Amino acid sequence: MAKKRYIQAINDALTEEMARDPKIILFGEDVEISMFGDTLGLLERFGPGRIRNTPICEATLTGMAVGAAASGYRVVLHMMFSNFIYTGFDAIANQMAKLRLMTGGQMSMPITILAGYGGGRSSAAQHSDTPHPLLMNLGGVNVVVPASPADAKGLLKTVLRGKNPTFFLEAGGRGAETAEVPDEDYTIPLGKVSVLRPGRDVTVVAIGTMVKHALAAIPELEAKGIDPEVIDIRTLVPLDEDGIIASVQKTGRLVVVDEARDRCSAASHICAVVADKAFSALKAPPKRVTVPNVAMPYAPASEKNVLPNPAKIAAAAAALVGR
Amino acid sequence: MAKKRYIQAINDALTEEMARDPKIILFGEDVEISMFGDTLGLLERFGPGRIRNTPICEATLTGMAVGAAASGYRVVLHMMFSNFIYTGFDAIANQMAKLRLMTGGQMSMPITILAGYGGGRSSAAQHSDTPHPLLMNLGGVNVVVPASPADAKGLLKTVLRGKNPTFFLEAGGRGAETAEVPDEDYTIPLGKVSVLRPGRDVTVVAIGTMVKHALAAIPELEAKGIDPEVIDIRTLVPLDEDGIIASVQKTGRLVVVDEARDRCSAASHICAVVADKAFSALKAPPKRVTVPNVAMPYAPASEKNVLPNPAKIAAAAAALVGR
Amino acid sequence: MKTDARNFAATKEVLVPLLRQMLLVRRVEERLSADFHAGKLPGGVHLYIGQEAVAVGVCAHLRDSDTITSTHRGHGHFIAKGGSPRAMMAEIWGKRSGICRGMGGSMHVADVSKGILGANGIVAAGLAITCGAAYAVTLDRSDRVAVAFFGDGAANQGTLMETLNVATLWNLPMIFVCENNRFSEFSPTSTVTAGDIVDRARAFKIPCASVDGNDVLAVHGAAGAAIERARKGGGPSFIEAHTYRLHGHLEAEKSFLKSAYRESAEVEEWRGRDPIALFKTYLRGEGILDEREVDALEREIAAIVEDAAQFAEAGEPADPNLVFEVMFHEQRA
Amino acid sequence: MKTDARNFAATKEVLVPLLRQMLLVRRVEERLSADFHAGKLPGGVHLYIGQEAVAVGVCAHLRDSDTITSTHRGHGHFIAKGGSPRAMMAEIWGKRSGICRGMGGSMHVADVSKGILGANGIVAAGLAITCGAAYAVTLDRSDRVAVAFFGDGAANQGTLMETLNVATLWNLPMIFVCENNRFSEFSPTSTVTAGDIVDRARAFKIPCASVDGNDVLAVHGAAGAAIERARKGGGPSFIEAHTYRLHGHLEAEKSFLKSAYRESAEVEEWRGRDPIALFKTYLRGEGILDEREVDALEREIAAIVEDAAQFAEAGEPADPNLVFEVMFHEQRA
Ligand SMILES: Cc1ncc(C[n+]2csc(CCOP(=O)(O)OP(=O)(O)O)c2C)c(N)n1
Ligand SMILES: Cc1ncc(C[n+]2csc(CCOP(=O)(O)OP(=O)(O)O)c2C)c(N)n1
Ligand SMILES: [Mg+2]
Ligand SMILES: [Mg+2]
Repeated sequence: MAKKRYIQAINDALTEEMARDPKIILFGEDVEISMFGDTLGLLERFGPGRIRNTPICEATLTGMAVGAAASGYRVVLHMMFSNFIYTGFDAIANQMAKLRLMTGGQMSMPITILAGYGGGRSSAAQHSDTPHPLLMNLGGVNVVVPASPADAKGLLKTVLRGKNPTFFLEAGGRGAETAEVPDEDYTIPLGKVSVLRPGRDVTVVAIGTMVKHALAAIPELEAKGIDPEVIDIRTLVPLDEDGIIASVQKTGRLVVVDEARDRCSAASHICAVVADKAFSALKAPPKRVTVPNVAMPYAPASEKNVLPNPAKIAAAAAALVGR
Repeated sequence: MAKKRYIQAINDALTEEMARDPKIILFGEDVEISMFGDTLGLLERFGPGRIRNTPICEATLTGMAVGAAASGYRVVLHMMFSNFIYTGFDAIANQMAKLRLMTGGQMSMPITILAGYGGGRSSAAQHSDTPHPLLMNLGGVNVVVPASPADAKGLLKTVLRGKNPTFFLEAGGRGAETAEVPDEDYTIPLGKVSVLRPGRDVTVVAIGTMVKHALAAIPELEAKGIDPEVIDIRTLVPLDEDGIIASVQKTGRLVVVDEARDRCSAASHICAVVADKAFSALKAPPKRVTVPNVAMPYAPASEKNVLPNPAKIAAAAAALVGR
Repeated sequence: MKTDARNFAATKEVLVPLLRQMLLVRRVEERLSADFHAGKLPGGVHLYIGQEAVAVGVCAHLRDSDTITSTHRGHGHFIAKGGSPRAMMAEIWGKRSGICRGMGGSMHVADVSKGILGANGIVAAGLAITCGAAYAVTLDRSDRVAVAFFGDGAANQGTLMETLNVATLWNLPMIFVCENNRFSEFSPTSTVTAGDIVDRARAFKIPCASVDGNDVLAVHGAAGAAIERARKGGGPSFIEAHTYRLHGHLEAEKSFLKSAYRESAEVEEWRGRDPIALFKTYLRGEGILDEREVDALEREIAAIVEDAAQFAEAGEPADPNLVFEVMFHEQRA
Repeated sequence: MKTDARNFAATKEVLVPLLRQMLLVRRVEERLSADFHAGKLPGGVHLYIGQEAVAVGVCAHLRDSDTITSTHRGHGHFIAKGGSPRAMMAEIWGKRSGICRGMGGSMHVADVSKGILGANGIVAAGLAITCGAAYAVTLDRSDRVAVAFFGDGAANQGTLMETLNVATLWNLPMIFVCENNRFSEFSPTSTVTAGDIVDRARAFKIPCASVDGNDVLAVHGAAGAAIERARKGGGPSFIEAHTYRLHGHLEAEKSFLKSAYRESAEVEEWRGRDPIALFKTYLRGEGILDEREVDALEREIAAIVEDAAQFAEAGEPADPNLVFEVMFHEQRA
């Protein structure tokens, strides 16, 4: 084990898997110099060709990923900020999410799309979106939202060995956070939640960046005599319904924390699934702590006002328990 | 009152509102000849300039709508099939849904986007999407899903007099269905559900194209001695939470029928809202009848297999009541 | 028939297959048209009738390992690239034996084993896909090429400029084949397209050709040069082929259009320049094929089409549950 | 300083405001740079330093009723088009008194009353917006014009070709101003851009100019001709202005980049061609302004900037609940 930065863990996964599999290629805008640090050193190690800067043309880049994947490559496409996914959305929603079905299974789409998401840094509306709900609704793409360095590495390795189009969403602005990462080669399966803190009173399911806040809410809850179970969702597609339900069967209460806008959020969906499948276990209404249905404002206090935080999470969880 | 076709009601609303307000313009691919019939005769009536065929370039068309709206026009943009929304998604998600906030309220975006949605006609995956969940999650756009000719006309008139970007999604393949439409000038407010059949046992909330199937499920339910309340959602943004909750307070049971894919669907969101706000009223789990998380297949039986229908709705509702 | 742009040695072994392929495309589609109007096909069809010289002239140079992408009007490219008429027709009928197991239909016929990366319901989507395929060729250091067929309407999508930029910059073996059939749905090209499409490519200083798309030899010549160059590492080329769609935008159009969008005189004029008729005349004129040989070819093709149509009609409907298995690779949807 | 492309009567009344505006843009941004590095600004900033001649040379011809769209590097366009330094700086500080009430920040400064439809965080987004604004002008039968400023990197987005097509076809009063500052983020232009950008517009046979973007008179001349033509119904024009960004892509870049992406010698060389220094020299050489007058202008500008910076710093933070009110028109989010 060694302490690694979140972004370093991603960089390590890319480096190790590219060394392992010569069919992995990576391209995107300024991936050679690497703004976030996730693709740092890859050019020197793997050479131009496998690592390539592109012009700014997201609509073409997502389509190229499809074409290169159909030609036998495993493509890693770096989209920089999540908002730029929209600029290249056609080939995502109409091609990579549908082509395998449309061709009757003739094609696989081993494409990994990297993009940073989320607010909190006064990057304003066009650089702060958390787009996983849109992607989840497409049906044909996996969505991975690692919260810790160790998970980032293990999940990315799984994705890079898989054959399905997958969005690997990087927790924006958290690249510098460090935590222990195993030294050995390891993978983490998609579709398995991680129970970070077992508890009996209320299940707090947190998504990506929100895991940190959910953990930070524990002391306040403990101080109120509440014993929360904190779950890191890890992947949204596939979604570990059983893992969440098992927890709710035990606690009878659910809070889902999501940095996406509320309407049709992952939080909504998870609450709906639990209300459906664990209805009789619920002792209180399933709650969503999400971003309201607004674009991200620029000014720091305005932004803070709409983002989930430990206090909001603790308040929601405590209210369910009636404290 | 007179019987009108669904598409004719839309055409009437466009014609009447364009006659009323010279600032309304309409453009899109082949709107002059009008494939669906909704824009038929508008060119002859309002002339080139106000009605205009465009090249195929959705990314520019959505952006042009923003620029023309910022210049004082009310823009109606016809996107033909819903899947082409993705091709022009940048200016939707990054511009029209966010510009009012980003400019501190300096701009309004009176833009109406028309598009047909849904499956059932072997149009295959790239012409059958039901995209309202993605749009609902954007935060900054209204989403209207009229189910009947009368609603289509009244809701479209409201939208055309409003000042917010709005997707007016046309029930695909149902243009020829007829029903009574009032003769006088009328509007229908956004954010108000319509209770089509009052009942006591179970609330069936249906969205757009699904309203017809929900109504068709009534006889089977009645035969089982079940008294369903069928609600047409009419608009998804704004969402009439109170209207839905009032019904569930009465019936204690909820089925939401949605032609969107299940994950992060409008059905998910409505179930989550009800589970949250009407928890104690619920006698049974809130249920979703949706399309599974797949792209639409081409072959008729395959497509039928994944679409909601009266039998599936009746089965879900009956199971909740325990029959 | 002009011959200036042809530029290849016209042996019988080269010429007859061109006619054969054009006939195969034509007769398959005529059958599809009939089956559509008889109400036998579940979905709509966009027919390629009148444009056969383009697909055939280009694909004559391609190997199975070369890739193409196509459009909503994709049957001609599928057949010309070597796709099976049986598997294609069964697909359009929505059958289990369809090339896409009934999941794709007319707008999505694809045969990856033949390098047919698919017809596509999204106008211009093939451009970026081909660009990615061509990039893969350079990574493989192969002499394969990747061809994108697209319409004049598609040429107004910005991905044309984007892919021209990437293909030029990266010197990719990509051939842009724009089929200017004078319509973008129901809009005459001149009403939606400024300037000459080929000039958009000329801006990138790549080899460009503007050819008579109803002259299979003109297409064949231009495509041969472009493909040869690409195989040798010479980078992308652009071909604008001027042609005409003799059928409607889609076969169903008369049922919903309230007005005409073109003069029947115009259609008749172009029917007089039918690429197949022109080429038959040429072959007879040059003494390469006589009437009898042409008839024999027609009969052979008719038999293939009849067999394929019967195969399609007789097939079992697609498996309704297949969708859950094929959405993902080894992951149930 | 080249003078060939200028083509206008250079009176003092025209020339001095050009210098004044360039100085205003420069000094405002120098202050923003200092404030950023002092950790006072909440978000990042992309500075326009070195490119001032482009915004100023173009906007000198524009009225409040004409519109512009800008980019992530938008302060220069905002000021040059007549936006208030106070309101802009307060916005970048995230204050209530900001032009967007603190909701937009540096990348989104807009003042609709001045025809500034906004800086934009999405590369090339302004092109389509301007195209729509230009269409509105033709519907109004007005002599207004709509100008899109965009970078060389943005010129690789396909919406460039799409808007060229629409603007040409519909003869819109749209001026395309491409600022080629030799970088697309950290990629030198030649590594991501094939051919000459201006040729992409030439394909549409509209009037095109390629000018020295560090020569305010060259820009002014070309823009004047284009805008005049557009006002008279002559349709779109394209200007590629060659310039150089003297600061980083964004001010924060040194903190996260692990390697350099350009030689400091190159930066120094371009610093020697600073558009403001060049223009001062020209004005002095022509006897239009003397040293004393330049100094007076500098002092006047310094006072404006100091006032604006203090106004911004002293302002109240944005209203945290405003977001719910302004998301929609008369509809709470
Ligand atoms: C992105 C997108 N926009 C619009 C359509 C609807 N559409 C289908 S075909 C077509 C016209 C295509 O014209 P062209 O590229 O010239 O091909 P042709 O039909 O002439 O073969 C249009 C607008 C679509 N399928 N995809
Ligand atoms: C759609 C989109 N893709 C990528 C980015 C990230 N990005 C911001 S600025 C920039 C480079 C822009 O280059 P250019 O247009 O030349 O403008 P310059 O920065 O040189 O002024 C990039 C890639 C973005 N903001 N939007
Ligand atoms: Mg065409
Ligand atoms: Mg630049």
